[in-house]
Amino acid sequence: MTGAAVEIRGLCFAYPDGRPALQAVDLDVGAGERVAVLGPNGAGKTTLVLHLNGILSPQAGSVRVGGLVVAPATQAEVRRRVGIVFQDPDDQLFMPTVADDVAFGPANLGVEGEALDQRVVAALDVVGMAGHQARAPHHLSFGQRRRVAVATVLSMEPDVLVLDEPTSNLDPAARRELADVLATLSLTTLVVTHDLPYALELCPRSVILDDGRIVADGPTADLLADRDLLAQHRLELPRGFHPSWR
Amino acid sequence: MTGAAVEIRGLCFAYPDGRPALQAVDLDVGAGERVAVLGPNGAGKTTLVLHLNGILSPQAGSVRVGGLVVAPATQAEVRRRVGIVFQDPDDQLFMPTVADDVAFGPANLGVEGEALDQRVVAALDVVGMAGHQARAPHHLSFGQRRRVAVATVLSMEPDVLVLDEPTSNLDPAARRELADVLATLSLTTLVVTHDLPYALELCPRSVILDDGRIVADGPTADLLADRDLLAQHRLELPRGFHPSWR
Amino acid sequence: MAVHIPDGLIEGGTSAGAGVVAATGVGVCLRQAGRLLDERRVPLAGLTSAFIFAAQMVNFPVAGGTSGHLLGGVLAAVLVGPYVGAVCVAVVVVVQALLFADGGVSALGLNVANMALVTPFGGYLAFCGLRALLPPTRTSVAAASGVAAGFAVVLASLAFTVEYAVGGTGGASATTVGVAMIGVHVLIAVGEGVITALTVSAVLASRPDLVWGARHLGPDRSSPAAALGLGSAR
Amino acid sequence: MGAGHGRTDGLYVAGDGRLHRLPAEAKIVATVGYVVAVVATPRDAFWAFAAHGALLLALARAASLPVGALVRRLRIEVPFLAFAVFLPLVGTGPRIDVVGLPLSRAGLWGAWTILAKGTLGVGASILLAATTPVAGILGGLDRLRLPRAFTAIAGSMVRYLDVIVGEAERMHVARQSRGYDPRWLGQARGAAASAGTLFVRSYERGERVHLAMLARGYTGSLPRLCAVPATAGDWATAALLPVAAALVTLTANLR
Repeated sequence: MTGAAVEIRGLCFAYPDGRPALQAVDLDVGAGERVAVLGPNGAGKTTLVLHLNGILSPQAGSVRVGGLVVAPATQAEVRRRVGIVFQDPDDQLFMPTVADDVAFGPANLGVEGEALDQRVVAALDVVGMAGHQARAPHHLSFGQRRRVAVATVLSMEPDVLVLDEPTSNLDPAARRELADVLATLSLTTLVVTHDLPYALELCPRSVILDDGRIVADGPTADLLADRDLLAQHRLELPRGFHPSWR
Repeated sequence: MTGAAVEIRGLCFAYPDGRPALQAVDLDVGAGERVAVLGPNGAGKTTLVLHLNGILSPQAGSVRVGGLVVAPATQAEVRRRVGIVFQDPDDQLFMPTVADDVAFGPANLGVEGEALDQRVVAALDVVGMAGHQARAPHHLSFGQRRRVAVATVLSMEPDVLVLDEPTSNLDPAARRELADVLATLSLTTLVVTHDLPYALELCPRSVILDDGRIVADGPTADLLADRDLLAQHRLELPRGFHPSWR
Repeated sequence: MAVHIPDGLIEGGTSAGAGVVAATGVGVCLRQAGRLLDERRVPLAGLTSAFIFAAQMVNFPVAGGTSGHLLGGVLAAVLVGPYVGAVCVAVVVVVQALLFADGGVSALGLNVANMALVTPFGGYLAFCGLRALLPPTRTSVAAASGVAAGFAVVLASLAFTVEYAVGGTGGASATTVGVAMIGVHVLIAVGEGVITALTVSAVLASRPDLVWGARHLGPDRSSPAAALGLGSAR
Repeated sequence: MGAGHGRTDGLYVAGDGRLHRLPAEAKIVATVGYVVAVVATPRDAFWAFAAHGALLLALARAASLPVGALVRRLRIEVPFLAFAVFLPLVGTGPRIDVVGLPLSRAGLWGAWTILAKGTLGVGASILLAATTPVAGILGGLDRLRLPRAFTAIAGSMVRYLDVIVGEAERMHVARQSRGYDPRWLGQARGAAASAGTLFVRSYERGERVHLAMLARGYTGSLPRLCAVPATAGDWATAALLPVAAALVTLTANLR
């Protein structure tokens, strides 16, 4: 793959009641890049995510993934290329066992038999959940469910990985384990979050989304050092935290 | 009130399958004190919380609130004295309007008419949600719902306020607003959390609960400065955070 | 007997006949549900079934320390429509029989027929009739669903009496059993009706767009999820 | 409270015996066959009911199931025991005196029938549920050609049972914590409001689950879960129970 993995141009979307959710969003993410999309709740982060694989369709502007325009006709291929890990792992794990869940995506792509099993094993291995195939999701800890949710997407061998609030409800140990997993992946990754320290740890670059617009784009450490910018967009670092203190 | 607001002595509790959840917990919290209970998921934090107002009954040991032993006979009074704000505000808010929800507790205590209305107004005022009486909780933002959840408990005029993971899923602005509200209250407060920076900000004193035991008790800044202690109990500060940096 | 019929109460032939009726009825409902809900049917119907199961565990006080629990057939029909509602209740009944040993395996057809067909459809018809007589307001919808839920409980006890008259093995006359069953169920019906009405009214207060039986009141776009248009997402 | 045994596990007791390993579809059919034989047993053939019960006990022993726990599960019967008690009081025909109470002969027989056949039926269902994991039962129904949509909805329901029941329980605790202790139906508003909220939460979760399915390429047909279907040998093994029960019933009827 060459050039931008994700190319968003002039993307607009309004809710049915007319309130704008996204207003002319432009964003390029290079192949292999890891970018955080920061913003307060209600900024339009989730709406943006749902455009990346065509669950929502742009009302104006366009989204391209690896050069392919996201549109109803390309839907199947786009959904293979872009894997989304949703905020609540219970929404993502809907099959009776871990193995069935991790197999769901590739099975929809037509993968079967031995090849399917291999995908399941490989994806679980990456997230450190090898050997848990036969378990039911409700027997896993919350942190384990989050990592299995990542595996359900990795098994589709996506080009772009999108994580929506990956740290919500995680305790410090589970947070660390997930960061360790994500750091080993060499995929193009978008981390949509309001957890600023996590963004700093994982993503060299960040954009700030507020009120449906990209209002800042730059190295994460620089953005987080700009307290005024953060405050303007209802973001702030926890007290006691300093981005230059590593 | 004089002396300890909460006195826990030798509290033991095991799950129905025999696994111990709490093992001889001793804890004194002075009137007006603000204490954080830190610990990873599965440490027994929520089980401890549910003993404070008699939802769970001790299998050994005792809990006293303002000198009153928590027992079935004292249940009604204990539940007035101890207000619990649960982790997920959606578990706590179930009435059609904000006003109904905030009135629910005091109405169960027999408060009615003018006095009830006053309690609702006063509680919403404290959490900065005055004027939202008629709205459906469902239509509020997550941060607003959390603050209304606090109001549903404050309207019972409790002596002790217990918050279970108050920051989970909050974005930075909502987190700040909640901290500002909590800092104005002069109630005895227990904050049960794995959000260490928040504990440092709100609570001068912390205890660490792990595997059903209190394993440390001291000034929050001291506990958080002890990286080995934290690591032993699956706690860690976010990278870039330092407890002495204010 | 606001609960499942056990094995051995109704003789085999009648049970088998009820099984055929139940299977046919649920089959028709599945086809209709598929037409109404397309591919979203699976998670939405599954979650609704889980809700019905959980709602049946909510105890409410009846009087003097005794408590009853919701059956939920009419509640399901009013919330998600009679076809999807019937399928959801049928799933609950089958899962209860096979996973929790609640209700006899040989009486499964009878239980599905009574709880998943007679109750939701009988109740929904009554609901539609009442709704037509009342002014088009949310209060009317809640009240109609409550009365219909109570009526459907009595109807279910009537259905049981008919089944007992055809194939009962109890040694008491169908009239005696019928009078007693209906008498007891009138009491249960009051609880079912009150809880159903209050529950529907609570849903109407926060997400009126989710109440199938209130569609005639017009679209509501005030709630955030409806606003996101996720309901129609592809 | 807290973690532990999930509700979604039904009555399943982990094990590795022959009965546990039999494919679910064979066990479901065997259970139905057994119950039909029990229901067809003449009510006065007491020895036959004893024999039917012995078959279940033998299987429970063979599968190393904790018999005490299974017997406790029988309390699910209590509601229809009430009906059984009622029959001798109102039954028709000649009456006999039992400790001073004139009870109907036919009603007594009715009560006995419900007690015996109902208990054996529940016992058989418990045995099935205790030796078959939930996913197995659903897969078995699928292989027995129940409509795909039906088993898929059942699977989705079972998956989310713990989630939804957990929410219901947490809401219950939150109500109690604010002093809710209703004594009569008029105070049920709090509980009903929670039920309404629970429905909205369930429905919205259904919508989110649907989105998550779409995001992974779901187009409306669920991929078939792979599982090994029952072999002729499995069917033959499973048939032992209903065949034995049928022989008992046949003998009782011939007498």
